[in-house]
Amino acid sequence: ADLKIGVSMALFDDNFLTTLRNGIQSAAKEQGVDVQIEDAKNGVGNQLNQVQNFIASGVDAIIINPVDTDATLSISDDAQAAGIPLIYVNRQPINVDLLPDNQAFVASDEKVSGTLQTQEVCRLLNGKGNIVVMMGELTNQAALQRTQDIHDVIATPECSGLKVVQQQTAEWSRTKGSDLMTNWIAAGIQFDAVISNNDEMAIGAIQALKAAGRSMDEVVIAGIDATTDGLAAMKAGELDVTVFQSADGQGRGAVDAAVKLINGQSVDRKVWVPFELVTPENLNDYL
Amino acid sequence: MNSAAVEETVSVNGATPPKDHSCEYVLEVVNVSKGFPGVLALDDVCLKIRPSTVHALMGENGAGKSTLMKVIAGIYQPDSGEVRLRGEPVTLETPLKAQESGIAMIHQELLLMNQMTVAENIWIRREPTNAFGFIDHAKMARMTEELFVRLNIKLDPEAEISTLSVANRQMVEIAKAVSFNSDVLIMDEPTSAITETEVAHLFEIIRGLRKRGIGIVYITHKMSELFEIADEFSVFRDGKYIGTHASADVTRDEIIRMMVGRNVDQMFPKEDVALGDVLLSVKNLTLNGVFHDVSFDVRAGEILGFAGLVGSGRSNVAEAIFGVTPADSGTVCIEGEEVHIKNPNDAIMKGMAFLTEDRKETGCFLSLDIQENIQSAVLHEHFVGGGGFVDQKRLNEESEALCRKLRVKTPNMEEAIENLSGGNQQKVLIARWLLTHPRILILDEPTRGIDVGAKAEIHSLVTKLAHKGVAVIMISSELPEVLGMSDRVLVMHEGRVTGILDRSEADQVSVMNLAAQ
Amino acid sequence: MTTLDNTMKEVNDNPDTQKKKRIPAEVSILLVLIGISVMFEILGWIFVGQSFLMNMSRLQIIILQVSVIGIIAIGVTMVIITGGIDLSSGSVVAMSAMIAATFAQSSSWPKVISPALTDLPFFVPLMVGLTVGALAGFVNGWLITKTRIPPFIATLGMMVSARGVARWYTDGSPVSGFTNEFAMLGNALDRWMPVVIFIIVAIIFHVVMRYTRFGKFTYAIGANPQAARVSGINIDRHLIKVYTIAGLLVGLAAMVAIARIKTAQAGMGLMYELDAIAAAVIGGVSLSGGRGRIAGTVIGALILGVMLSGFTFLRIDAYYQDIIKGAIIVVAVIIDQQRQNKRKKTT
Amino acid sequence: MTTLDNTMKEVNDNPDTQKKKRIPAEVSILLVLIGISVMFEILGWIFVGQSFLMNMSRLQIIILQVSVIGIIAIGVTMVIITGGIDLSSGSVVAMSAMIAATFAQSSSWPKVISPALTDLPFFVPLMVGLTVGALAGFVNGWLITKTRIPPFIATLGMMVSARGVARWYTDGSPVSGFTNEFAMLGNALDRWMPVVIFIIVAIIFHVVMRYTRFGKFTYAIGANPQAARVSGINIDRHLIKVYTIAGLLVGLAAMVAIARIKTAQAGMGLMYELDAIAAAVIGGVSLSGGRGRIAGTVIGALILGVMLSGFTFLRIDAYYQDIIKGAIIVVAVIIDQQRQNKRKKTT
Ligand SMILES: Nc1ncnc2c1ncn2[C@@H]1O[C@H](COP(=O)(O)OP(=O)(O)OP(=O)(O)O)[C@@H](O)[C@H]1O
Ligand SMILES: Nc1ncnc2c1ncn2[C@@H]1O[C@H](COP(=O)(O)OP(=O)(O)OP(=O)(O)O)[C@@H](O)[C@H]1O
Ligand SMILES: [Mg+2]
Ligand SMILES: [Mg+2]
Repeated sequence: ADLKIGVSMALFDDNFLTTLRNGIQSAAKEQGVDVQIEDAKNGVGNQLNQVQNFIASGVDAIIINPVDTDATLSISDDAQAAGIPLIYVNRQPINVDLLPDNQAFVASDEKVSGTLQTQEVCRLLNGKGNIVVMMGELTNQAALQRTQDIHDVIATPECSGLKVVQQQTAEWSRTKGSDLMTNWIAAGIQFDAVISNNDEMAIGAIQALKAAGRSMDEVVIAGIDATTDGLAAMKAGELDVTVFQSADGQGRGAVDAAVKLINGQSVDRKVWVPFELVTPENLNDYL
Repeated sequence: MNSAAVEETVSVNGATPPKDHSCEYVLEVVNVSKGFPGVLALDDVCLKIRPSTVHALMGENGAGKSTLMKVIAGIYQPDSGEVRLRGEPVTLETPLKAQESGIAMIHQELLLMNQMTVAENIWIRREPTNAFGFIDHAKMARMTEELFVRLNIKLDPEAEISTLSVANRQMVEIAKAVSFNSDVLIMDEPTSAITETEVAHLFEIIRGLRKRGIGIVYITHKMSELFEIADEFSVFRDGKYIGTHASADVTRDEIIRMMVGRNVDQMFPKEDVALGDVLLSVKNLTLNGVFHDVSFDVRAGEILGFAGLVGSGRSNVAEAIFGVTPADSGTVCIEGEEVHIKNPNDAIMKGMAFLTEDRKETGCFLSLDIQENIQSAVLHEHFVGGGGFVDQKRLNEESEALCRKLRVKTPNMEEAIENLSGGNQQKVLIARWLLTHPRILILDEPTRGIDVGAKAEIHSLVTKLAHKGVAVIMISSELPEVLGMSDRVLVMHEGRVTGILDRSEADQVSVMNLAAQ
Repeated sequence: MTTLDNTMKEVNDNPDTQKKKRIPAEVSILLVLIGISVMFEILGWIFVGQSFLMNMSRLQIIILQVSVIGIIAIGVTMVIITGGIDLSSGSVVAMSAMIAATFAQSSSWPKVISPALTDLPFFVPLMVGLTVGALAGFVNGWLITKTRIPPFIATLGMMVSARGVARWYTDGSPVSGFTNEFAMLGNALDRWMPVVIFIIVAIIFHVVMRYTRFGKFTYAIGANPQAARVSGINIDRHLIKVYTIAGLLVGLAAMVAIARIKTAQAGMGLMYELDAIAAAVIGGVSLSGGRGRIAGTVIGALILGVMLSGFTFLRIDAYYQDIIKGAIIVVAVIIDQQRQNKRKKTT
Repeated sequence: MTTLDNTMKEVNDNPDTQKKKRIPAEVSILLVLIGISVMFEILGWIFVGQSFLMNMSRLQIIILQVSVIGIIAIGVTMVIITGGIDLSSGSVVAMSAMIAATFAQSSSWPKVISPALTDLPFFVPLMVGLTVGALAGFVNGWLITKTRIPPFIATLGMMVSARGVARWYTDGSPVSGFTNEFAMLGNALDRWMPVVIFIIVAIIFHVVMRYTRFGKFTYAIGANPQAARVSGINIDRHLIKVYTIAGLLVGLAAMVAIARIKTAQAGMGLMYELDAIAAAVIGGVSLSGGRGRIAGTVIGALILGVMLSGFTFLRIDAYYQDIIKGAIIVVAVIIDQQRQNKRKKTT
């Protein structure tokens, strides 16, 4: 019979995770695997319930996009007790180094994303200038890591001329990003670059800046994700930097790893799908 | 309250020893004043209640009777003055304090927890508990039954209040108040929702309580009750205390004069009106399980009275004709033409108006002001122009004229109807229906809770309307009113019409015979 | 005939007392708004060294960011006045937005959902959005009146279902790349467009609620549905109308929102229903029905907007923002209530 | 409407007919639960070739996943019976969880928040969680009774503020690494512990609501606050108690939740308030107050659980799950209402 894989996504309402989900779906179709994808709606409890429901239904493998990377112990234990292979995707579980043989982690290394982004901004500003930072949801590991990356890069000697003058959350959202930027402009904050934890907030910032009559040439805008909207903004000369995280690649990687584990083959404990810097120069590769 | 105290209250059914009468007055109110925004409801009033006495309070609507009682029951705090119990000044900050001091009250408006059972309502806060502190439902039911046996009330203690008729709810209130075994029992218009049979029953209960030494304050607008049950009475007018007399010493007209400050010539100003054609004709109207085969005609200019015991189905017939609860079968004709009335809107369009019997539930929009309350039934009419815009100016003028005619007592037309006394609310609702200029007017208990002066005014108004050719159906549980006002009297019993009497042949005896079969 | 004269006098309005009473209930909540603004102004000079209010672009953003919530709140106000509640607004925003957005795309966009439906005139997606919203509202109203389930449940069901539809419609992918014409709905008039739409809607419904039969029916039903029925009002029909209009306004709000941010996402509108209800209740609309005004709701929405901008202006940590926002909602309602009580007492 | 219709019902107060009425109202909603389960069973055999109900681990997960909501819903039931509402439950779950979690960590965990507070006995974090919850409930009750603002607003304010506190407490980082002792709260008894706690709480409050004065007062206040007041009930004091207990139960639910999932997050508990209210209302608790039972709420919670598991079991697309879930909430309440009406009519 067909192989059955249960997938629990942290959240459906997220553009990046939607691409990832689509990657899982198409990879599954190609491999003739039957996937059932559930939405944990950002609730750790929901996710645990879904995993237990999968186990009760007897799936062959489980793919988890964890809501809370600290809460993966019970999930690993449950899957192991049931003898079902388990793949974590995109977000690194806390027990990543303790995973049993039939469990693995497929993702891109978040330490790279913010670093690539900030280094490029640093290069564009020649290592000197004021920066405003738009953070994602503060409960989100990626938001915290990407923000940390920014500060880490600024701490390096070649970028020590950069200064963070404002750092607030716009909760990953375009509307909130736009409102936040308008408020900054109204407050008279001076800056040379906007570093945003994702493209959506960066686009919000662009809209607000344009509305305030600011020229897009005099300010550097950096996002992460290389979403369709983000790439379009880059093509229009508005977004200067973004980082491509292969959501699709991660989705496929997760399905590949799951199928291998089901078939008794071995898989690396950590499977890295690389981040790639996107700038107007190499934009055409991603459109 | 501990269970010992419950035991004590339960023992009411046994032979309770008479109360200690060491004081001349159980309750004294001294120089109490109480104001509300815009009104001084009580202006330096005094009242003294003796034990073993039924003391009636009389006064027009809005005279301040209920307010005074609420001060005594700890619901309102007086602005000045004091209340004394057995000579001792007391402060009654809460209803609980008043209860514990021996004051119980039956409120003018029903105050019951509709979703709870009869027993739960009566014993709330005083439930019998077992050794573990849990409520003993069986015992509670038993206590209720004992109480009901003593008061001769036939109700299931486990029935939910919402399934009871208004009259039965009133009986529950009475039973609850009696169960406190208090020194002072206040009854604020307890008979406004019940008919003669229950009234007689209530009076029996009151006489029993009086024998046991309780001081009873009895508020009513019905003169006959005053002479039947009260030993003495006090009169209030416009928030002021007018005087106290023994009821044996005065005549009816004297009391009325004290109350309204003028003579009321005629209680039932019935005029003979030349009757026109049949306006409304009802044939074999039936609502399964509620009423059957109801047939009658009403002519232009005629007042058709509906008499019957509580629950005889009079209100249901009216509701069916008006489309509130359409009948299952039968026909209704207006001016000889059959009409199909499926909802009140249809009825209003056909020129009908219906004053319902339950002011609070189906009458008032409590959060809205007087104007809006009056105008709610005419928004389909010529007052509304294109685009649904309302001709507010004209409407306000007409509403105000009506209020003036009906002497609604209010500081202004924007007052919330919530703040009016019951009688004045009733007048506002009558104004609502007069504004529709109906051809057929159905009045269900139109003078419930209305003072004598206003009652006479409403009666003369109804007569005038009849004079103008309006057909009037008047349902009333007050037999004198029905007899005094009607051209003919229709009597119902258990959902059937048992007879239609002409004015000449209708009297107390003939109607009661038909009503009780 | 003394009493007669007395009563005449009493109805014969004493002009002084009448004038006093006519202070609209919104005044007290307006004072709350002014108080909060002044507080931010003072704190601004102390901590930021800037004026909070004397800044055109801040004023714009204050109104702009509440325009969408405000439009929704106007419909919600009517629903609450009838004694109901609408929990579905936020999800219906997402549903209307997703469906309409697929009719608003420009053919030049790389990821077009339905290639046959590109470059349509702006009123096509607009109509689609309004229709979807109105339909959702109609279903709410129909369920409430025909099956007699509480509005809380009917709209809770719609809240869950509409969110599902929004996600299902494009499998969760966002829809962007609108025609310029459509984007004008949220950006024309130097970005004041949403504000203008909000103001027009507010004025229309202010007039409707105060001067038309429709408005009077709405209040009557909320005040006492049984009495309203006996007064000849067709409650079911009216309630369906009210919920449908509320849904229509949600659809309109959704169109303004996506035109402004130039994308539609299945997750949008989260918690809008609560913000809209909060705006109405802060503005003095009584949750038990029968009481409230559009003007109050508009002021309530502005209070929310001032708060949001004020926090960012003062650079208050996001953590504290929520804590304080909750407190301010509560305090605003307390102040409003206290002032109203006092006014009642003094007249 | 209702009362007018009622007029027909009680044609005679014959005690015999009334005895029949004693079928508890929960029966009809129990039938809905059974109906839904049987439907999944049948669909299971048709589409999945498996039994839905004859699967111990599925039965466990059905109850397990609603235990937390169920515990909250019991408190919410009491609040709704008083005529109030509690929107803050979800956020208070997060707040209690975050604060208590910092007292529950094991010293062997790499990311300890307060090193001084590790390896404490399990009752320390438990007490902390209960206290935080009760305190939030107390504040709700205090605001509602002392400032007379509507429960909707007081608890909406708490909803926003408590979420802020939850985020602020550890700057948004999740807290994990609990002592084994504490984790037992959610995992002991072969993982049945949350279910056991849920059942015990349900039984306690079933008894409280039916057989104590506390329960009667709760119903009385919801049925008619004025009548309750003149009956000598101290409404303010009682309401504060009810909201405090509801908060305490939210705290307990939070402890069970974090012990089970072994982490506390500032974002947890989102929408729990709506699920809890839905469980209560599906279970026949009337949002206008005065009516409802704990048993009904428990069944309501189980319906939600069966639905969740059933969808996953039938492998229904996540998109459709929401759409159907919304519909089922509505249909469950409709069926319950219809059955109750019918029962009323036949007696
Ligand atoms: N809560 C209130 N707020 C404002 N005004 C009130 C309030 N209660 C009573 N009043 C006013 O106080 C006056 C006295 O009212 P009260 O109810 O005591 O009259 P009443 O003698 O009982 O009349 P009725 O016979 O109609 O019951 C009236 O003018 C009434 O409008
Ligand atoms: N609120 C109510 N709820 C349930 N049944 C009621 C209610 N009111 C009346 N009934 C019942 O309906 C039947 C007809 O009552 P209806 O009110 O028509 O009688 P009525 O003759 O007008 O009496 P009343 O003088 O009380 O108005 C009676 O059997 C009565 O017990
Ligand atoms: Mg009175
Ligand atoms: Mg009647």
